[in-house]
Amino acid sequence: MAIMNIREAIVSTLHAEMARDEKIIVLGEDIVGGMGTEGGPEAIGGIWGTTGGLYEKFGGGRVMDTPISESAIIGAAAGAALAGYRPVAELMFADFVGVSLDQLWNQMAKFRYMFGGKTKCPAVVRLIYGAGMNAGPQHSQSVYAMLTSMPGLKVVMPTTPADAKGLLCEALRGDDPVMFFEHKALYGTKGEVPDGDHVQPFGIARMVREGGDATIVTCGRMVNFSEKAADKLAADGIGVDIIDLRTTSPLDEDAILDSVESTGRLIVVDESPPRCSLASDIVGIVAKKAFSSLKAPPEMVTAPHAPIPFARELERAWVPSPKGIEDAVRRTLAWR
Amino acid sequence: MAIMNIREAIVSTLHAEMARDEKIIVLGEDIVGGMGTEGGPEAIGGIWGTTGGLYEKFGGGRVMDTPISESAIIGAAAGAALAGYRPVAELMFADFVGVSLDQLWNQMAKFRYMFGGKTKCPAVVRLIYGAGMNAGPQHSQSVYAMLTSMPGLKVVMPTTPADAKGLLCEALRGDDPVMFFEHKALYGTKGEVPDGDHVQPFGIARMVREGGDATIVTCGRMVNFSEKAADKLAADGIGVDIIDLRTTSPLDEDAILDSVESTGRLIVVDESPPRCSLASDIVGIVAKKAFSSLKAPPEMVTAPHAPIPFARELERAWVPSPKGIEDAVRRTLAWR
Amino acid sequence: MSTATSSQAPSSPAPSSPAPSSPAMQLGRDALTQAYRRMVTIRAFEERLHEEIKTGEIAGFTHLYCGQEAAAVGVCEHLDNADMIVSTHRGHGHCIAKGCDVQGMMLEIYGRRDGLCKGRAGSMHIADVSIGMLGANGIVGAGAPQAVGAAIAAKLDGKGKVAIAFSGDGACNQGTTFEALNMAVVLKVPAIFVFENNHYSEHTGPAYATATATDIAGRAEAFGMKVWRANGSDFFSTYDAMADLLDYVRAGNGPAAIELDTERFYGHFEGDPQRYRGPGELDRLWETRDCLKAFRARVTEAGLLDAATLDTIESDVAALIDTATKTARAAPPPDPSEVADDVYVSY
Amino acid sequence: MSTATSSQAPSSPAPSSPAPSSPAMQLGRDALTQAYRRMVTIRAFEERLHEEIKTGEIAGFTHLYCGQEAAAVGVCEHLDNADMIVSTHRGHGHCIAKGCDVQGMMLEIYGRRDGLCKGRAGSMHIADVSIGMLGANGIVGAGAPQAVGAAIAAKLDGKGKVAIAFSGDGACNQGTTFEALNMAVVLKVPAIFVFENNHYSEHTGPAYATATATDIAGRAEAFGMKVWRANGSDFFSTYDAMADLLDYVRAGNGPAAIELDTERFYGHFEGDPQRYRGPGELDRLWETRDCLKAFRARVTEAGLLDAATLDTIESDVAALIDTATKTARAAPPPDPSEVADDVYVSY
Ligand SMILES: Cc1ncc(C[n+]2csc(CCOP(=O)(O)OP(=O)(O)O)c2C)c(N)n1
Ligand SMILES: Cc1ncc(C[n+]2csc(CCOP(=O)(O)OP(=O)(O)O)c2C)c(N)n1
Ligand SMILES: [Mg+2]
Ligand SMILES: [Mg+2]
Repeated sequence: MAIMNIREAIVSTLHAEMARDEKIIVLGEDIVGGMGTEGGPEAIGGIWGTTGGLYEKFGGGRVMDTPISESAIIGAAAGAALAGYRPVAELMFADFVGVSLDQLWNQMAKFRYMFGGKTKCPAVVRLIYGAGMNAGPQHSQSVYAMLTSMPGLKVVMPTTPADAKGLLCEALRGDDPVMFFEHKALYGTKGEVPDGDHVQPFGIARMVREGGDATIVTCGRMVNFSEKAADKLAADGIGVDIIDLRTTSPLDEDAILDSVESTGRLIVVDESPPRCSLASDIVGIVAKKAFSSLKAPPEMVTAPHAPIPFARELERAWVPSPKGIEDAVRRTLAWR
Repeated sequence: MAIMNIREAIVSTLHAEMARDEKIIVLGEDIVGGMGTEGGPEAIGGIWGTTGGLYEKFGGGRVMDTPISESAIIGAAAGAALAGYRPVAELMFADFVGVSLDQLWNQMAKFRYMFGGKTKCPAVVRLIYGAGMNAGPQHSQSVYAMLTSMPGLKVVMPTTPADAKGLLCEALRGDDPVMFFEHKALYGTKGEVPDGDHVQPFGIARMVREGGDATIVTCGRMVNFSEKAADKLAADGIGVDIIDLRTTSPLDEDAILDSVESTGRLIVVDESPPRCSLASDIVGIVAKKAFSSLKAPPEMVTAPHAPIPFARELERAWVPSPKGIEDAVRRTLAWR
Repeated sequence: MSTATSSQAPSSPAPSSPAPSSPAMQLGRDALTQAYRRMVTIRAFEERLHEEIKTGEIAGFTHLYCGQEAAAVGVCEHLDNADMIVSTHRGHGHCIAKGCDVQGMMLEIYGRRDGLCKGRAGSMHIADVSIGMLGANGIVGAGAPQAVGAAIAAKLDGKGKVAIAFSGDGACNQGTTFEALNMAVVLKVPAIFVFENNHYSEHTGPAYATATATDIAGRAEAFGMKVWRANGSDFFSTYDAMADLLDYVRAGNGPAAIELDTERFYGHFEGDPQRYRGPGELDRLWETRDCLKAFRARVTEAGLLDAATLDTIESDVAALIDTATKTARAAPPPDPSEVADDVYVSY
Repeated sequence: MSTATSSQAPSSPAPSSPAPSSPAMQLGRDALTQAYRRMVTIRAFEERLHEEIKTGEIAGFTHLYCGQEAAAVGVCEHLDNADMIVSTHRGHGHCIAKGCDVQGMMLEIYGRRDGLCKGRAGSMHIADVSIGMLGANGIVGAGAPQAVGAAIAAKLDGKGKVAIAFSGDGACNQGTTFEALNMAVVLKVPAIFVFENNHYSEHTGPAYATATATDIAGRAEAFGMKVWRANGSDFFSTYDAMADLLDYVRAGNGPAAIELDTERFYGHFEGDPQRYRGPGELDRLWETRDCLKAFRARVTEAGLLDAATLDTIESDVAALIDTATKTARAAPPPDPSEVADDVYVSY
């Protein structure tokens, strides 16, 4: 067991997996940093520090800095995957699915089905997402709901360094396209990471804590916010189950339903606007499959139906807050 | 009152509105048809027959055939709208949001909010969508959930010729970006259309029929399928309310909640895969706001979590069926 | 404008007279026979579809390749299964030229269970990755970036293989195509961009929708790519230019592009009224730009193959297509219960 | 390669000596004073931000325009409020050159309630549509198609107005930029594409990421567009080339493009360690490519303005920026309860 943060877990896992499997290649904008400059390759080593040293270790053949051409980046990943490689493409900001959606949605997601189940497209797309850095309306969005809705894609969101390693290994060893979401505000999160091989299968949620009075289902940075709320509630003797989904596609329905069947109260916390969201997705599943267990109206703690504003005070108001989560839990428990 | 089909309602409304307001301009691929050929402009007059005669009547300055460049088409619409015009851009197939999403989502949807509420972007994007023509995985999708989730966009889908006229007029006279969905399998639907001015405000659902035993909430082609199911049920003395949403953003929550409060039973029918869908969106809202009225688990009749296959037998199996809707209604009524 | 001597100006409709050292004219009997068989197979396949579609048995949109056979075959006769191609919505010709099973294709277009893609793809998405056919594509311009990725794979494999993206004149207005051209040069991968200029983008002429209609190759050139131009309605012109181009690319010089001037003989899709065509345009095209006629004239005049041999090929192919069609008509549909199979390898 | 004589080869770093008939040299005292004031305002604004950001008071990503002032001002001094521009993530200079209120901008970057965009935009999305500034943009390449749309509007208005898209050397690899270039030619609209080649795309040199790094204008040319080239670090070179370009575009000849060779004097964003720069690179750039120094030398040598006048402008601007900054620091934040206002005109 080593202690490291999520950033370190990702870069070390990429190093280890690329050494293990020579079919793994990496491409993206400024993932090497310094190409074509006096400073030279690795002068910077990736905007997010998640690809540092890869170029030096594995060379320009397998680690490719690209022009600003997201459609071509994702399209190239799709083509390389069809051709037998395991590309890892980086979208510097998840918001850039706007300029590359077709290759994700109409291409790599559909190849296997559309081509009669005779091929596979083992591409991993790393999307850096989420609010919290005042990056404004076009650099802060959580686009996982959109991609979760798309058959053919798997959607993954680690919240701990151990899961970052485990889920990335699973992504790199599986045979389906994986949307690997990295929350920019969680890169510094520290924790223990198992040494050697550590693979975390998809579709298995993480029970963050068990309290029994209510069920909080969430993912990404909202897991931490939910824990903050839970601490406050614990002080009043209220215990909540917190479920970190880890992957939204596939989804661990059993973990959600089991908890709700015992607590009867559901709160979904989702860092995105409310409409057609992951929050409503979970509520829909529970309302259908655990109807008679529900003792109170399910709560959805989401952002408002608005873009993500820049100013600190506004962004803070946009992102669901620990207080908002706490209030929602108290509402469900107070409901008669 | 004139009898016409949806295709005719759209083309005649475009003609009338362009004559009324010279700021309205139209652009898209092959919307004129025949440009740069011996046959000449209007040789075809639009793939869907919804833009016929516009070029002849209003000229190439206001009716622009474009290259195959969806990002530039939507981006140009965004820019022209900021500059004081009312562009109507056509996406020949809604699936092409894949190659134009950024201009819809990160640009026109966000301008007003992002720029401090000091500007407006009155662009109308016509998206031809839906399954039923065996157009296959990349030409049959219903992408309204994705766009409904995006703050700043309005999402509209007429199911009758009268609504096609009324909603299009509202779109062309309003000041926000509107995603105007036209179901390719509904173009031939005939009905009465009010003469002269006819504006249908957004956010007001259409009560297709009132039956009182259960509430079917749906939109687009699924309205017809729901009516087929309702006819079958009526034969057994089962009466359902059918709500045609007309617009999914804004959403007529009151119409939904009022009906569910009286029936206690909800069935949402949605021509798309289940995850983060409009179906779960509606169920989420109802479970939260009409919890105690619900007498049975809400039913979501959707397509499977799979791309849309080509073959007749497979596409038919993918699209929700009248039989599937009927069964869902019977399930909710049978629930104890 | 080309940095390579082009064996044919794109605008001239007449088949070119091959260079004295024409690699195509050096081809042996078997190679020539196979090339002709492939072109005839595409022609027969498409013309049969044109008839079958009238019966209403075939669903969806079908885009016929008929008229452009020399382009697909002139390119693909240089390839083996380890070379890869990505195709377009008008993909039947590319599939057949790359070696897709004709019976499997016909079953697919009929939407049958045993189709090459189990009836899920139809005409617009036929693929057989096992032989390097990475898929027809319904999204115009989507293939080019995928060819760059396949070319990255080919470069890493180091066996001198290439990845080819077929695109139309209309597709060269799509941003993805430009991104791919630039990225291929930046990464110096063996990607080849074949632009089949058939002078129509749906119902629009390139003179309107493509700012530089008469010179699509020039766009690739602006990215610092070496380009070729040839007559895509003439097997010999296309084959020769591709021989030269492939020597350059397989040698590791990076990507290249070629513009092939050709014609489509049917509508954009089956059902297209084609009112955008000029009077007598189609008759003139069939008369002057039929690659089969040109091939027959060339090889018989040069005494490379005799008419009887060509006739036999045609009757053999006719029989093959007839069987494929009858089999497809009689074949069982897919099982609706399998509608959601194969979405993932594991889920 | 340019179809227009370029007043400066893009590669050469030295400020150009203006053509004898230099329109810029013909400018009156007031015009020259205003141009210098605008350039100095941008410089002072950016250098103050560079200091303010160190205090941690300013949130988010900030991309400084410092070094490229002559480009924005050399272009925008030709425009009035009815001409429109769309900008990039590096938009402060374009905003100031187009006439955005500096106080409002500073308030916006500080994320204050009374900012030009109510604190929702920050540095990356400043806009004032009322004066033809259609917005800075966080999505590289998104502006070019919007300029085509604005140019459609300008053409329909028929008042000889233009729409200008500023783009960087990196943005010219984005598909949307190419689509816009092609569509502008096809629709023959008064769109102008200004490519500011500052030799870096984030931490990458164009020699790597842009296949034709040394000739971005050539890409526009490949779409059949007339192009110009000028020294974007020299007001006179840029102003003169734009005078010529605008005569052409305002006359209704369709779109045009210009490549401006320039330099950025700070990091890609504030906080950028800039390890990709060569030893002494920044000192050399400040020494040889400072547009303010060049302007001062030019006008004083030519006796158009005296040093004292320029000094006064600088001290006036310094005071203006100081006030704007202090006001912004002290200004009230937005009201969190308004987080979801203004999403729609009506909903
Ligand atoms: C992204 C996208 N836009 C538009 C279409 C509709 N469409 C299908 S084929 C076509 C014309 C393509 O022209 P070209 O590239 O010349 O190919 P050709 O049909 O001539 O073979 C268009 C506009 C599409 N399928 N995909
Ligand atoms: C679509 C998109 N891709 C990537 C980025 C991240 N990014 C922001 S600025 C930039 C470099 C732009 O370079 P250039 O166009 O030369 O402009 P400059 O920064 O030099 O002014 C990149 C890659 C982005 N904002 N948008
Ligand atoms: Mg064509
Ligand atoms: Mg730059």
